[in-house]
Amino acid sequence: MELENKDVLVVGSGISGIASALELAKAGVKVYLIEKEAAVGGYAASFCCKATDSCAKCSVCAALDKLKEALIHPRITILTNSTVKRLSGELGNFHVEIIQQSRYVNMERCVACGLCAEVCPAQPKAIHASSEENMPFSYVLDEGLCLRFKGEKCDLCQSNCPTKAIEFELKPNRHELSVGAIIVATGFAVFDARLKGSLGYGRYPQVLTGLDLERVFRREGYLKLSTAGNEPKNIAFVQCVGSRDERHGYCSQVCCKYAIKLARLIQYQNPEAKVTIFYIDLQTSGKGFAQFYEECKGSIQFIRGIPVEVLQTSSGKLEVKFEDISQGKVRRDVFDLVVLSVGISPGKDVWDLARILGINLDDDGFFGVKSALCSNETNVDGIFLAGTCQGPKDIPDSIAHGVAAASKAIQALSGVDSRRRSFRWRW
Amino acid sequence: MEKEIGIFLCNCGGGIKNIDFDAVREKLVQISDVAFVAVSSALCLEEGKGTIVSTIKDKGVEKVVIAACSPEFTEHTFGEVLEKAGLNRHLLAMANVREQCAWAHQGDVTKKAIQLIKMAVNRARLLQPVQKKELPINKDVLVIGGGFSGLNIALQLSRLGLRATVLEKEAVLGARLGEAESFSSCDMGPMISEVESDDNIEVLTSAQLVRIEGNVGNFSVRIQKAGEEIPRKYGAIVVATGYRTQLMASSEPDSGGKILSQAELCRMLAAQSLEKQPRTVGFIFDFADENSRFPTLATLDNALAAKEKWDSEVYVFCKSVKVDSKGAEKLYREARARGIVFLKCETPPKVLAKNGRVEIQAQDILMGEDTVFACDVLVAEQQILPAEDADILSSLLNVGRDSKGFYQDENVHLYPVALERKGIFVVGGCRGDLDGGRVLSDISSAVMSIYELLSPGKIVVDSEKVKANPQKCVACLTCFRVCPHSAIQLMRAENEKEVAQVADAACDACGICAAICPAKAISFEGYTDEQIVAQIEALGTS
Amino acid sequence: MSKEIVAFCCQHSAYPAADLAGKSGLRYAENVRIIRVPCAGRIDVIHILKAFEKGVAAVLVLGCEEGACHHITGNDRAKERVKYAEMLLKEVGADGGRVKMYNLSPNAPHKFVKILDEVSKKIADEEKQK
Amino acid sequence: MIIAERKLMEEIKRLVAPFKKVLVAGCGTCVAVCWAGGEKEVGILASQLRLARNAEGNKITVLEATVERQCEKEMVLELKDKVAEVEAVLSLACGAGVQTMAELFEDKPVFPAVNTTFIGKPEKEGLWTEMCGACGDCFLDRTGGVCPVVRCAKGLLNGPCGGTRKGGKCEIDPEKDCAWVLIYRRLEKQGRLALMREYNPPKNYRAVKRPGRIQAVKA
Repeated sequence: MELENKDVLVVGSGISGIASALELAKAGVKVYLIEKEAAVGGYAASFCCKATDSCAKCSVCAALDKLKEALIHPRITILTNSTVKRLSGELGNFHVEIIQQSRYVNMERCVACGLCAEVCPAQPKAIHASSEENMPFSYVLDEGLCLRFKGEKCDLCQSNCPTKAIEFELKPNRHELSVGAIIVATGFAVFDARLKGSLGYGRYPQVLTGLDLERVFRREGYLKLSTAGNEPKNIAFVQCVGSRDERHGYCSQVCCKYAIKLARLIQYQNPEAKVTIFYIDLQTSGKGFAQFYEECKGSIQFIRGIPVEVLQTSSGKLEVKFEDISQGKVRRDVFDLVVLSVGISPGKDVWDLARILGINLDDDGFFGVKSALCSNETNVDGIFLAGTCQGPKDIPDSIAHGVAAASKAIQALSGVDSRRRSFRWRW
Repeated sequence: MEKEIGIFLCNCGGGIKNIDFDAVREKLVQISDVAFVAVSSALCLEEGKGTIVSTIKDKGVEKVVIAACSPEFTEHTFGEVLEKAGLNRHLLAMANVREQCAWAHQGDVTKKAIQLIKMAVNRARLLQPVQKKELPINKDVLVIGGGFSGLNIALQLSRLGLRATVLEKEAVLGARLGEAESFSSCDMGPMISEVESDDNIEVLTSAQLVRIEGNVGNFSVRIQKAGEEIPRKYGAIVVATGYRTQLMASSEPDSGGKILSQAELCRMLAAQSLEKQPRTVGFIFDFADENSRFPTLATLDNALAAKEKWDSEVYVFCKSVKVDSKGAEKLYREARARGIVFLKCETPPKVLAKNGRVEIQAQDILMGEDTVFACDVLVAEQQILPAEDADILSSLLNVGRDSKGFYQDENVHLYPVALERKGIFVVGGCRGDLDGGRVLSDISSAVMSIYELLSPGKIVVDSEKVKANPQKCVACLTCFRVCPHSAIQLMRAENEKEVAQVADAACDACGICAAICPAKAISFEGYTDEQIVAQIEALGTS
Repeated sequence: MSKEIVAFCCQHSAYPAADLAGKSGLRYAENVRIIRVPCAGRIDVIHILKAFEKGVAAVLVLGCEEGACHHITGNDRAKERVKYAEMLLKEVGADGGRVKMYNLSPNAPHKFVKILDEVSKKIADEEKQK
Repeated sequence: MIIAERKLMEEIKRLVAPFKKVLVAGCGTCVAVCWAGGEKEVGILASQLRLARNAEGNKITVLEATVERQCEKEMVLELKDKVAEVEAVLSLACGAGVQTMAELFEDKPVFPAVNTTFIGKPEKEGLWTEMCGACGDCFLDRTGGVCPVVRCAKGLLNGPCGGTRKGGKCEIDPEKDCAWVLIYRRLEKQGRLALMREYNPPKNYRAVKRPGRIQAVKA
């Protein structure tokens, strides 16, 4: 039987949420896309391009294209600063209460001309574009930074706004949506490298995480470090930081790939740089990675064994203590820069979202699935999972998983009972 | 000269300070065929759009130039505004005076802004309307390959009301799974019966695709079955021909069936009674082919099963265990907990067959020196390869392959299941080595893309945006060979000479053909040679 | 009169990179004139020669990274055509080095700015020598 | 079809050096198919001429035109008024086109801008190879459809020459297939190897009077 309400709510506007929303919209479904931050795109759209003289197949630009396409699609309604408050009903007839925090800027009126930011006295600016690429296309007033919300009587931005888009009285408003299905695409949290105290992140400025390196390359385009001193000659990547350890019983799948791609980019930009990657098991599988790995197998030094300690030497360099398994002894090496390849951990607010939606978590802390065969369906009919909220994935897999979630939602909405087929699948 | 061009300038709410819009206005009004130059503060807001529609209507212009922010986000909305004002959306030329002029340079950039707008005016002067056209399409789907992916797609499509034809080269569906050729052993019985009983799905076994013409929405193919060719029409095609494995040639001659493939071991495990249960089992993987997940996953599964069923000693020789799949790390930990010995070696172990047993000489990095292990049964490394007929089928379909020979070019814009030809999708093992979860995602992605493409029953295309002029075309086939999307065919209209014809549905508007055509026969509306050169003509005059 | 640099920018990569350069406040030389094209593969030798006929200082063809072209072969064909144009220019005594092909991605505004600075510096040096 | 290749720029510049106004005439058939003289190449040559002369400070105006076939009188006459305007014509057509143009506009010099090379076919996009030498006495029936006169470096009628390299490659040019090996394999496939033993008499080139003339039966 065809369900009458065919609209779909997508929670989270990372690349898998965007992929689901885009596919559903192209198939004629009305989509509400809600995002808790002020900007859409999540992590994928914020990474850097790792191409040297040829593309490194990291899919960031493909994610960016889908994001731009979703922003102008007529059947997708984007609600930023919004979270799910309450849920009732079942497949085909969900009632969802959304709380949208106020941006204090009317998105229909804002033309992103930047005049408000120019006059804002707060340091750092309290009113700014939603992201560097300003997606969605409007500014946002940050309550925490704005002097007006700290008691000062300041309305410089409001008076200078040519299109009268800034309204301080905007209260958080409540949306009552009725949708046929829900796709959860809330993404992941980057493992906080401070939890591995012995590796020195947060203590030594030359210890960065993979995410910091991505941000440096995204902002500067080359390895420009805040610490003085010339280009780092000797760089170490430490794998499996926050993956495959006592509290994370899974491989985050992305760290070996981004470490090798960033290492290749560093060596391309600075041929004298020597890069060492410390690993347990090198994950070099996947589409398009074969000839890529052959190319840099020679130039990168791979050492089997994870460092246990990073200390700063008197000369300001970093001394890394590790057990070199192939030589069977403990060694210490000195590096200019140490990058901790941090892994994927479950999102921070998974607990309350799971409670609101009534979906359970698996023992790694990601959202649980009905059975290993359908990695999109949760224990609640009509609520589907997309992307890294169900488990670690790289960008192409997240996109595929998002599109698959859309496909399952469409099938559920057209009255299809996806009863289990009785067959045993082993990889 | 008849005044037919209207120019709208937008100072972005006053945000653009280093352009003197009045000076720009005086300069542009002097252009002979410009009817008016209107300066507005926010064209992208409702009131701005309102003024555009009203000004166009009462001034009766035919072409519109809008100098504002980047067309990337706004060309779409201004196109709709033109349509509201009764103009074709393609009669719009935009000049990017904000991101690429005002924000990009220090100091006064009025001169550059004037030049950018003149470039847009020169282009606008030559713009022609492009109409939308609806093409009826065929809603049936051809699925090539009757394995796990192919059958699953057919089932999910039939649930969405789309009819599918499954083409299987072998005489039986799902023949490949469970053979020595594959890794996974999966009891396909119930799924095959479900497919055969589904009246939305037509199964053609021992049948092969031999000819294909047309493009997305209207593929006409010829299927060879039992010696005769059946002509058929389809809207979309899915390639799901799976992968093939090749047992790495063991250095010793086969010593009495001791060296097996993963699937053969599966069958041994599944057999109820076994005359002699192997006491020690060895696995080797990740030496010749360091980029595949299947060997690791299959090894973990079979090793645990062997431990459980035969309680045999299990040795695994590998370089790196590929655990980048959901649940693989847990399986790896369980295997170690159950006493399965993992020996990580940098160099591949040597395999010697001696007195009825298989001896493996490996240099394990922990122990440091060569050690010899004797096993009753050894599962040698299997390399994952594309199906044998991949060459024939990919040239028949004219689709690209990646560096290891699997379907789908290694281009990130094609992931997950697209190919450079619209309407043809590639799913599962034939696209690369994918574990179970990824194959299932591929299947659902393909179903979604096909549903989105075929369910409306028609395709809305720009009619003749890229067009080959029959008079000028000398049928030299260059465009036919060059088009990356195979959107150009040689057509012979009745009693006319054979000329190139661009299929609007398949064309992706890249313009590669228009650039290379030696007879300048192909025009690409919006970016014709004249329109590009006209923009260059506006340079130099300050 | 500072001569212009014509930059044929692919709408999938170079054009958004130029926009992003503007949005993130990166400044670059003012004598650049960007012409938007659907793909670097749309640019033919005749467009490059016509630009030099107009007396521009340099012509740049900016396409997607190698292997990431939306139309698979667009940027490779553009590279071949730029080489052919360079040869044609040398044949007529013009400086073949004034036409160049670069690859960049939509989220690399600094690469866009670096390319333009590099090209304008090269032209400035050559002008000084003359 | 006829394959041609554009002349080098030095030669073309020398030809038009004395003139201020020239017409570049393209042909839309054979030379367009082999990328030598179609409308696109006309644009490129015209633009190169302007650039070259601007660099020398000796301006030139170049008109551009392309006709369907330059070896057809009626089609070439379409250029009548353009030729009248100019002092010389650069024709990108094959030899037949250049001479047809020269016959019709005898008062103006008509220069060839391409070298007509051979009758051939495209091996792949952008690469053309010679197939036929127009010897006027075709004996392809006896060589399984491979012409040794042109495709064998030595033009042997009773090859192969015994110097054939491994893999059936020509003695003189290692990349080129030896024509007679191709002939042998083709005949072998068709089971007509007996033809290899037959003696092919030397060709009587005198039989073909140059220039050739063919008179069709009056329809």
